[in-house]
Amino acid sequence: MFELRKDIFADERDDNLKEIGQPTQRQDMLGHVTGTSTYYDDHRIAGLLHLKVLRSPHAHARIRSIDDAAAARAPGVKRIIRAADVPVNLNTLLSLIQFGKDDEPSLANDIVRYKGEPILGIVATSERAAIEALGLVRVSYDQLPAVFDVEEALKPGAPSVNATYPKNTFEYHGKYDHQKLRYGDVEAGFAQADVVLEERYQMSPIEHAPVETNGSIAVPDTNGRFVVYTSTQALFFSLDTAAKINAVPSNQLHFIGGTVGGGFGGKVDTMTEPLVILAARLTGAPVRYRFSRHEEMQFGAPRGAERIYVKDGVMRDGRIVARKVRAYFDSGAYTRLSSYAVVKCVAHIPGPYTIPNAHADVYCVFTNRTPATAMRGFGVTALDFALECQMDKLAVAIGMDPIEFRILNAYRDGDMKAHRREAKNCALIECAQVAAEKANWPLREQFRRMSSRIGGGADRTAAGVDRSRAPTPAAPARTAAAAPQRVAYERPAPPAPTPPPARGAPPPPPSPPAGSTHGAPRFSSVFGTRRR
Amino acid sequence: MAKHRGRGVATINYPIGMNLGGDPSQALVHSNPTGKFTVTLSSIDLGQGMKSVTRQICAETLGVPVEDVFVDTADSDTGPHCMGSFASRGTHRVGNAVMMAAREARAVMMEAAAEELEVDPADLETDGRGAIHVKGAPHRSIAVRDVAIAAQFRQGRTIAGRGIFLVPLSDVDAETGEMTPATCYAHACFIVEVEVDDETGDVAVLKMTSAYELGRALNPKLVEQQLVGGSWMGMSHALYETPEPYYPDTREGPRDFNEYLMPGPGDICPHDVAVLERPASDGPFGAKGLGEMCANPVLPAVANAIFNAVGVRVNELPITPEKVLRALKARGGAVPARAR
Amino acid sequence: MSVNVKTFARLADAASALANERGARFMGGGTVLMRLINDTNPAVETVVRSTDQSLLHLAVSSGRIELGSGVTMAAVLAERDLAFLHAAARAVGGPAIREAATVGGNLFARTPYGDFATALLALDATVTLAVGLGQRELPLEEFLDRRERGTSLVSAVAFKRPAAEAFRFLKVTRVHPRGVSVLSIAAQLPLASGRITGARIAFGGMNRTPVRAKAAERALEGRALDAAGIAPALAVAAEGTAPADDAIASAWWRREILPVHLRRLLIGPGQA
Amino acid sequence: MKTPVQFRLNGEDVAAFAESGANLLDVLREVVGDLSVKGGCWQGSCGACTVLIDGAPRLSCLTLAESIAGRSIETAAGLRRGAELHPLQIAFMERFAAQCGYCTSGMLMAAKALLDRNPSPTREDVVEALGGNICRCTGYEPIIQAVLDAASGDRRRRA
Repeated sequence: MFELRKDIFADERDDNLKEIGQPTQRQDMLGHVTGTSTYYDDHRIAGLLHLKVLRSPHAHARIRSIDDAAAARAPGVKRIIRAADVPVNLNTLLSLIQFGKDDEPSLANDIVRYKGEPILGIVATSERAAIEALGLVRVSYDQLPAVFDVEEALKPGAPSVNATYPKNTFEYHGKYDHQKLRYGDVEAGFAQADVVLEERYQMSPIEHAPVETNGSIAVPDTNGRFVVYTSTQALFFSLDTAAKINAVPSNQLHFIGGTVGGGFGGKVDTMTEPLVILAARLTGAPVRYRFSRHEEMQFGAPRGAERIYVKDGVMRDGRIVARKVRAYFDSGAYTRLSSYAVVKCVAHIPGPYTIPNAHADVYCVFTNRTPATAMRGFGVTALDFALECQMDKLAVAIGMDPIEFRILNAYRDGDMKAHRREAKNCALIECAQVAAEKANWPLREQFRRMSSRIGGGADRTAAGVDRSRAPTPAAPARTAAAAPQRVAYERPAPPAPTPPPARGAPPPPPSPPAGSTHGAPRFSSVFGTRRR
Repeated sequence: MAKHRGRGVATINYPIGMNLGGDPSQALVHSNPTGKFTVTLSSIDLGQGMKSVTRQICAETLGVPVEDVFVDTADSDTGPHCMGSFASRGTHRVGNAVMMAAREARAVMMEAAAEELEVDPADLETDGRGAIHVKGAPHRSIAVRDVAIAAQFRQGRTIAGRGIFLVPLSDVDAETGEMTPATCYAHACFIVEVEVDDETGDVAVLKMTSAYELGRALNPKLVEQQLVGGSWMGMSHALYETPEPYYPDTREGPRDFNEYLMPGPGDICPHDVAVLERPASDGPFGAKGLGEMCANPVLPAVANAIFNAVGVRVNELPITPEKVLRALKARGGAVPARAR
Repeated sequence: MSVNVKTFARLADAASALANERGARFMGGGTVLMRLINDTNPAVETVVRSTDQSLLHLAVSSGRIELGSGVTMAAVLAERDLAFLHAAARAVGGPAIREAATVGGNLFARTPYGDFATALLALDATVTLAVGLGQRELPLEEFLDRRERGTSLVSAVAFKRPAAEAFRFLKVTRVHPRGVSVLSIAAQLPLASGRITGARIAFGGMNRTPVRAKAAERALEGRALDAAGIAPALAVAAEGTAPADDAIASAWWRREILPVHLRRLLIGPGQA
Repeated sequence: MKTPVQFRLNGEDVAAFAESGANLLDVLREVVGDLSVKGGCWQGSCGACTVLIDGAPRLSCLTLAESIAGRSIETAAGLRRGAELHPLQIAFMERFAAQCGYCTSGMLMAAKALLDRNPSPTREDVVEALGGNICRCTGYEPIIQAVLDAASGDRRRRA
């Protein structure tokens, strides 16, 4: 069953619309049900060649030698692509927005850092011929010690995974091995708390498993350009990455995609486009590079696993007074997007609750496994799992109904969040009330009456909760539903040297820890290693 | 042997768009000479409905029927820049860019219509059915088709528009984590009922009840698709999926859809969904995004329901029956909590 | 180089080709071999097929049942007289796989696949091999024991029809309706005046091949089919099994739940 | 080495040269040019390539191309009759039973195999019929509903 609760927040909406809100049929549905939607591989191209790569059988090893002579002579082989053939053989995905340092080769140079890392490519007249030729390549390795556990990787003497980040952690702000969150005084909060609970949570890696695997086709076009049919989730992201690695002007590449057989984050990493373009350039022929299902499952980047420690302090009356998080994101051998997920995670702490004291240290850790990447809910899914399991345990610990406990602590409009921005447009309480009602989950009257809006939190006093620290609500600044294009954000850009007070001038959080550098010199970006 | 039922809950919010901003998207809108519009994007439709939702946004903004708009996606020669389809940014970022482009195109269309009708453009309105008329005087009307013909062949106007939406990149404070991570948030509460077999550890999901707040449901059918499909994926993450079953050990990784476990059509359950709309001030018609957060609350809700059913906590995903059974043995058997 | 496919009208010719060609494999329905070929598996150089109609032989009489090795799971499911085998046939893949997967092919399926073979093992089936121009019969148990060695061409299986209600099959899987076995159990439980005599129990997914649960069989001899009667069998059920850790389940979990599911198969889910 | 193979595809005679050992999926897509058939795994594990061979559902990736000589193949490209959509196609549209659309062709053919043999399936029958087909987007429920709708629509039309 599906229902739209138009009665809630009706006063904040203009529902006088014609096309918006209509259950209009999808523009692509007829194509889907007739099998005529055109995915990247639905182009018939004469003379197509096929690229497959040789993958490392070891999680960590030095390549001593590669003998591809027999492969080069194998039937159907048109070209062998070696690391030295890649024009710019070091990249990091977020280099386009100056996030992090180049750390990952397209083809491994001297060291392989995860099982499945590409070492060499073969272009042949069929996938079969390419795979048979790969079987003739002889590589000799010196195996190196490998590390697979995020906390092991941080211990002194752990094998160093990533040459760019030899300490096995991504570098934040040019000086830290983690991203910090400091708000209030978390230790004072624990001292005050009736119950303190610390727990460990371990996420699993997740494979995106789209039914269409990653792939692309590069076709030499007129005037030295290449048409690239691709399954990418991010067309220009992939185009610019491929142009950088191939050292060609971006306008030599004409990317066509847009109809993709599922992605879920697994088609951002541009795993096939750079090499397939290189293959087309080196052979002058159209080339396809398509992941097998086995490659997609094991060597296409998964969602990384996170290990999260949460320590909470809660009062018997239901107030959470402190939350401390220490988390390790398993990035695998290279950065890809995990560095970024860490920041997203930090911003999400302590969850959609108003907690006066919050503290977090979150690490992006390198291990000898398939590099991790974005996936549906990236950086947040893991934290939500940890925090919401924790919320359940806290409710049990103080004998409170778990939904009422959440409603009590839920953030309201005007509350100050731990990343020091005022909460607005909140709706957690209303969601909880509606879901409880639908599920016949009984809530006490006072919790049914609470609201996310300014003033709606007054009921928290009725529940015996001290809200004195919350900011005095300013007059609600309500903008029209159909908003102007440019929106005034709470914080001006470019950044000021000291953080300006947030709108509504809420008081600063209580007792910042001694030695707080709030207002200390700031870096031009989170990345610290911003490049030009 | 016994099977025990339990309910669990989770409440979550989710930031819309790339964390810290810095993620622009552009759109182009233009009319052909007979008043049919094309939206040109480089954005990707990977099933979430990008083509469909931007089509409705464009039609609403232009004031024309949705059939008169077609969206072309993902050609880097024709579509202007978009960061990509991820981070729940499509509806919000691309939707805003399309709105801006459609507004610009609409302004030209209204000027061209005004010239034909010999009135002030400010006195005109669209009827959403393919015509433009003088406010309060529907008989003084001109078809969008005739406006486009006039603009192209007589007036020399381009009924077209450009749009961009950008949340400027925000900094993060190294010491405190102070930042502007997102401009709006979607919300959800998820309740799930499970049944746990205390002899095998098997967990069956029996019923899902949810409320999601998304700013605005631009197309309720597309919303339903995401929420129903996303909750399946959340259940799958909670109980089944892993490419590394013995993590952090990397052995025995699945190679196919037989070994990579996901709930099949025989493992699903009814899902009762409610959608709330509290418009975001910077969303297109108030819309936020739901593509990612739809799955998130299911994971902890399932874990909490298992505790409610048999009294054990499994803090490691996926919550396989093996882990449940080990926890039950460590606990000395099922200890159901108070029924919910 | 492409795979060499050789198709023979006569089974005997296929058998001799299989015996004489290096790297030759016999293809039944293709569900195992085609995947290897698609993967460019170097172990498959030559594929031998046969269009011999005898492979599709399906004979059901009151006493004995013969199934040609080319009989598909779908064909088994279409045969009302084989209703006792339908659960085992349905345990193989989805509907499209069952249209291709054969009785013979299932005997070669690697653990944790091979649910139909598990059922045949509990039925004490004999396997007929095409050898040269002749045929050779051997018990399925012996065949499974040595199937990893050498190539053989199975032409048929045969077994005695079990007494009504005496045969039971259970597949444990995490994914429904189609999932790979965590384990499977087949049991033939002849009853004489309320006592079990000559029980045959086979486990799939608990060893490299389907295996007989001989300790449990012995423990059931002369016992009643009730909670007390089967208790000794449950206690020894896992004896001789050597399950693996794989992507589907761990060895530990397989061992733990084996007696639980055996009990449920024997006396129903509601009994303790 | 290539082997000639002749068969019927959606009612039309087709002749193609198939690489020895080639699977039907590759021959349909890359030799014959029927791109409505999708490949998701080439392992027989996803069902995206489901076609009908003489009315029975088969995974084209696990079907040796030369084994289908003289047989009749149906694919999603042959479902509609001219401009008229098959009831399953209509039901899939009405139920919004596709998102990325990549599994849809295989789902439609698996469903058609069921309805051709069993015009009045139960929900259980439908679940069983779709068991071999992976969908990563929809959560299956809309697809199950669409197949049930198509079946009951058929019943209505006959009545």
